[in-house]
Amino acid sequence: MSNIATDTMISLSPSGSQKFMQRTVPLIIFAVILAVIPVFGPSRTMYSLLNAMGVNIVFAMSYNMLLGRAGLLSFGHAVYFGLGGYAAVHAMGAIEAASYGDGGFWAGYPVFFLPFIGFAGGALAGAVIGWPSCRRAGTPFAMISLGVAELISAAGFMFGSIFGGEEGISGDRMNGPEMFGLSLGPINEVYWFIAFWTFIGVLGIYAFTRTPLGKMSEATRDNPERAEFVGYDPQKVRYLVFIFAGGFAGLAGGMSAVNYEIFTPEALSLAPSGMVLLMAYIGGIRYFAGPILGAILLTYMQSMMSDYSEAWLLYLGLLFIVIVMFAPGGLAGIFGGLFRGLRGDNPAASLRQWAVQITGIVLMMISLVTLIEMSVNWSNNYGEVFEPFGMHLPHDGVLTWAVIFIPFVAGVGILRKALKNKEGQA
Amino acid sequence: MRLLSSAALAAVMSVTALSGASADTLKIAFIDPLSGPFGPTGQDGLNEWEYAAEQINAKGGINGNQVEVTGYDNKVNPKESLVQLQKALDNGVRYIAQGNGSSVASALIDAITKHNKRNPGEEVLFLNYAAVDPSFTNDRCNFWHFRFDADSDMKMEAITDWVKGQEDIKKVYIIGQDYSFGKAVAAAAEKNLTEKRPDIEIVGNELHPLGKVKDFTPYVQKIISSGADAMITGNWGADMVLLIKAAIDSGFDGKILTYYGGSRGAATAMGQAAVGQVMAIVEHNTNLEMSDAHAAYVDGYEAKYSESNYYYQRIDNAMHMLAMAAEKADSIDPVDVAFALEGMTYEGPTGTLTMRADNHQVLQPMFMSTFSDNVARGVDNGPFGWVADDAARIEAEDTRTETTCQMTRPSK
Amino acid sequence: MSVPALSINNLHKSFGPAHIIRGVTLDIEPGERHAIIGPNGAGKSTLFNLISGGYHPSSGSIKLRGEEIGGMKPFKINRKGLSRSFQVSNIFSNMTVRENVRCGVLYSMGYGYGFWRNVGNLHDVQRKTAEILESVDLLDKAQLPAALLPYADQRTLEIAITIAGGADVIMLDEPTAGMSHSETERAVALIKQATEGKTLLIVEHDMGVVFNMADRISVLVYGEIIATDKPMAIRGNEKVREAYLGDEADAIEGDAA
Amino acid sequence: METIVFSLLNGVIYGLLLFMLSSGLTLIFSMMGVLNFAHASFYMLGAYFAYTISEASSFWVALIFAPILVGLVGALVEKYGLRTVHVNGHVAELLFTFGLAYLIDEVVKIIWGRNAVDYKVPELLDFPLFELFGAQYPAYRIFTLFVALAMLAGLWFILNRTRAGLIIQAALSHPHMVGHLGHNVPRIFMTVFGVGCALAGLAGVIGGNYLVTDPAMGVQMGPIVFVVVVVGGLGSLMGAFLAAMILGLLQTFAVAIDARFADIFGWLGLDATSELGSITIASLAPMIPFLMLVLVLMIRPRGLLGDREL
Repeated sequence: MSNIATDTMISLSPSGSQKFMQRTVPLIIFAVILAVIPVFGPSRTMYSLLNAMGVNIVFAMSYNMLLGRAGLLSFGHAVYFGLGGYAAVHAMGAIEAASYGDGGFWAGYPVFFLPFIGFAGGALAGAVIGWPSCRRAGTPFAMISLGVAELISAAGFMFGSIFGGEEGISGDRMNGPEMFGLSLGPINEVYWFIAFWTFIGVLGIYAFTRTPLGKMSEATRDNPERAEFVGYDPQKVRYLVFIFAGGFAGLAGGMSAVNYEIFTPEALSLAPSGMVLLMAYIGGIRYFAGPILGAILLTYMQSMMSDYSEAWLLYLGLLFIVIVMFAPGGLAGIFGGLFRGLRGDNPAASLRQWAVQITGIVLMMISLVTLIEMSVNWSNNYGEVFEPFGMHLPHDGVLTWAVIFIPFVAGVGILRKALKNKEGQA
Repeated sequence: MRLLSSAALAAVMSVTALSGASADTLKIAFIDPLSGPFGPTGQDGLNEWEYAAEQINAKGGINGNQVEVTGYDNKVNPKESLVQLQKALDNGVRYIAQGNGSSVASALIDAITKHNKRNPGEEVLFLNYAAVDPSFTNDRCNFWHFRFDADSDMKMEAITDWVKGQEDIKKVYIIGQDYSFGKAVAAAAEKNLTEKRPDIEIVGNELHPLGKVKDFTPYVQKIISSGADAMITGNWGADMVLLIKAAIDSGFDGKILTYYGGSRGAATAMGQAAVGQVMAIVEHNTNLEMSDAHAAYVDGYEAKYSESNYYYQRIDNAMHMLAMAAEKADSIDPVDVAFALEGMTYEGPTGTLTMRADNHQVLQPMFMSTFSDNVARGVDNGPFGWVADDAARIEAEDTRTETTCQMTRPSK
Repeated sequence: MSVPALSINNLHKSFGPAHIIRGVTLDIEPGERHAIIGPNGAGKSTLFNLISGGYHPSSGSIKLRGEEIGGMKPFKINRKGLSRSFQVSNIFSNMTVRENVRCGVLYSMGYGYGFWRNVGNLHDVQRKTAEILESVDLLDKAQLPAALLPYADQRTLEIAITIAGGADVIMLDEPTAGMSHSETERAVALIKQATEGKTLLIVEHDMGVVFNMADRISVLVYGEIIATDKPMAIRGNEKVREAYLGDEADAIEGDAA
Repeated sequence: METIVFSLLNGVIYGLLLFMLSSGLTLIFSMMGVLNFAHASFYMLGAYFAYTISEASSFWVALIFAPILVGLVGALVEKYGLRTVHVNGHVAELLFTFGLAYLIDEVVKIIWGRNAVDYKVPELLDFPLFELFGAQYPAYRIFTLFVALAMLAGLWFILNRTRAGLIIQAALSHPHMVGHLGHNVPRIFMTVFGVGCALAGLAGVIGGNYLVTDPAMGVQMGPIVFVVVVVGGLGSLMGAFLAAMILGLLQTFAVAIDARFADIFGWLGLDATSELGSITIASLAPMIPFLMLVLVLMIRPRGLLGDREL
């Protein structure tokens, strides 16, 4: 029996090449992408966006350790990001002081490794706050996280010596020993720092999902009762996961501290906590890579889309609602569906179906964007008018309302038909 | 108009570096909120910068260079501001204008100092038009930062100068938001009042959490029962409006001395009952006596932006002083312009302005304006506006404060 | 005399005014296969929940190998070597069959809350998982998502998870409920084989299963055990016949014949 | 003495306003399990609708119609939005309302502008009712008190004296039982959601001119509504009432206390000049709700009068 079992054990777990293809290759691709980007000579804007994306990727993935992997909806994850970041920024100050002062431990600590301090800070905060929070999942957890976030962010403005008041605490990353020949002065050197830690963060979070604790976190999410009857205390599973999620959020905070060289109390508040929720969910919480997509998209939207439309928050809200209602798998779910369709039995049919759906969606988007942009211009009352592609679309123009209604009706019609066809097939 | 269709194009363009300012434009990046709750305030600032640029371009620009102001939305977030700063640098910007939020200003000052140190030859100058933390022109003063607004200590000097002349004010209550600015205002008020009017009793000095109080009535009733006949507050935004509204509703009849009473939307919220009672310390209001040219400037602005009121005289001042400095230096390079700005005087619409060389803080006449319903130019499209008589004018020199600044200057 | 594997003494449980378990006393010897039967609403599930830690007893004691476990948390009881299955399939439905069983194995092999090792490299866990899967004949379905299994297989998986931790006291709550005749036969064989040498406590409605499998049977009626005896003796017990009416009574008779 | 009287009066009125705002959410949450993040946004809609209606006709018309309009909007949201999400569970519902709050805020900014609107107290009520210790007491505040009490009485009557009310009461404590009684569950959900939103809308009509009507009013009130509902307990309107009152009174009384931490904990050696020592109780007042939220969830997860845990 044990012989058979040993043989089957090998056939049961994925083969070496499968493991390599499914696990190692994506990580290698990710690392290669990170390494190749500078070859294209990105501008400062691009670099600072990439750096922000790196921070947000780790932050969003740490959030998904809670929401996606442990089923814990938190409204206060920025608390751990912020506390980790503050720990790192204070350490940065200590390095500066020690380098110009009498030395000591901090004089020999490279700024490059500050995210470790961030991790420690975030994990410590998670360990303290997590204990009362993790007793139960679901709504009580969500509400406690909300309350704690409100309390901590209020404290952020009260304790100036720790949080530096409104203006926060700033530091200088160009102190202490250099690592890998990086002075961390110019933004492209900071990029290597961010890329390195983004990779480490993603790798670390991935590795975590492969540990017994990581597996039991998913088990506890799906069925806490059963987890309890195979010997696990759900509360303790949640608590430990919470500490790690806090730690990785702190790691992201440490990255952020080095990238921006400043930390302010607003980083602890509800707004970034809400943002990271949006990133993870829009990206897709059921997929490991989902939050990466969400972090990239939302960071881009936040910093670039406001150049084109001041209603970007409205678009963001709409995107979120549409995802919640119609695509709970998020962007990763949508891409995954496309990919599976292409590799399925009938790629041509699925291609046709998407073409129809995309047409419908684009038509509705034209209508919505026109409506929103026209309204925003009308509401601002600066006499400006929405003029896409040389068209003149004032709020009282017939053409405007035609551009709003016709594509909308057409889009809804097409989507309904597509949906019916799909049901017919099924 | 911002076109969504150009978003994709710009995304591609932002990948490839755009470097170097073109020879014939002086680019100013306006880094302030343009969306979200503070969007309207930021948009007003941008409008005025754009208008000032337009006016100066019509007269041939600065040293023959056209001025171009571009808005960068920072969502009043320090980190986002640094991303926007990088965007601005990519677009060849050498001048940054910002004002909303000392946290942002502080982050920008830090970032610009580091940038200038790390990238010699690409220096950037920071024109601060509204961030009032005194430390920017004291212990944290910096060669690359010029402030065109009075800092919070100077405003308190001005307020207390005015209080000095008000014999009937005997008891003052200080209330503010619980964060660095609110604390600074409270400390300055206490210090200045004891110096200038030792007979005044400070009957209360209270901080409340920032942006969290929904009903100020309990605070106000505390103020009323303390017998205060004037209240000083540095509050802004909803905290200010709600405080004033609660005070008036509960029948507080003393003066309410504010920093930001004149800010956007406040007049509507305060309403008739606040007339004559609410005062604000500002460098300008649209009902001052004005020269024809200046009146035309103000009216031109309000005609162009019907939803917005002319508020930031300092932006006009900053633009003029920038032009004068560039002419004096015969250059639009920020280093030359910065040296030329030091110690410069400018005959502005309200009097003489001086840019102090020792700490890069402008000195300008201030006005203790009163909320009024009898005005030539109203605000918020309503009947209310702000007025100031001669007694309410505080001369520029009287707002001077000692500075602890030890300026380090680059070699020329 | 050896210590009983499970010893229940004068156990009571009330929910508010409802007195569900009214003084149950029962000893189960190591290695014994013990069945609990009784009409609907007799309190069988409640009794199960009390023993496995789902409910807190109102009074009385429950001893596992002489050690009091009444009122302990389920995970603690599980770690002491008592494992249970559920009447309704209670599996980790988003995981594959193999992962489900692996979850059952992890704690018992000492990996607990470990976060420093890769489950993929835990060869002893892999081996044990494969053994369990083989013993319940689910090897060929190991890679399927658990939610996609046919009903009978989900029930089997339920048992697999229950025995995976290597507990020596196994409690099965209606393991064959809802199965067809042939599926039931297979399940019984499988249970017998998988619980070889272990103490088994089973609640079951299918009298065929009960009489086929059990060494002893207890009859629970209205929260009280009215009889505990060998299967043959239970068949002849008057009180049991009185408690069972209609079809079920016939079932007992039928099997007796 | 005067502090106590004032604090009591203000606390009661603020508590009543909180209760008006939260009672709808208690109904929705208890029956549907939806912790509606957008609840305070409906409160804001109530204020804005009331502003527009009272500009066109009068405040009294707005008092009737604005809540009805808000209720209709709520019912539509339930029918076309929430119901779609329902199958994906409570977290999806919570997230839906979270996104909805964003949307309503932005749409309000587009329609009514980003500044405060001049939503005035009706002239009939715009006078100081009485004077207490030198401070005037506006009549509108007392009016608020009466509206809230009327609403409370109305709710009590409907819940205890009508058939629909009895069904709702049953559903509050045993939500899954409604279907078994042969009622059309989707319709009941839509109605409850609509009515809950209408109650928030009514609070908006009253609170909009009592406080300020601006696009931030929803966000400001948002989290505190949760506090009232959670602290009050699932399924208990009485609990919500009690929680709202406690919150209102605690907050106003805390404001009235001048003590600093150093005065209270001085015996521990806390120095008044230290950062911790210089914090005043008054400055902590707005933190009290969240402290209560966390403590209640930790110590008594069923809330004050709730009949089951969250």
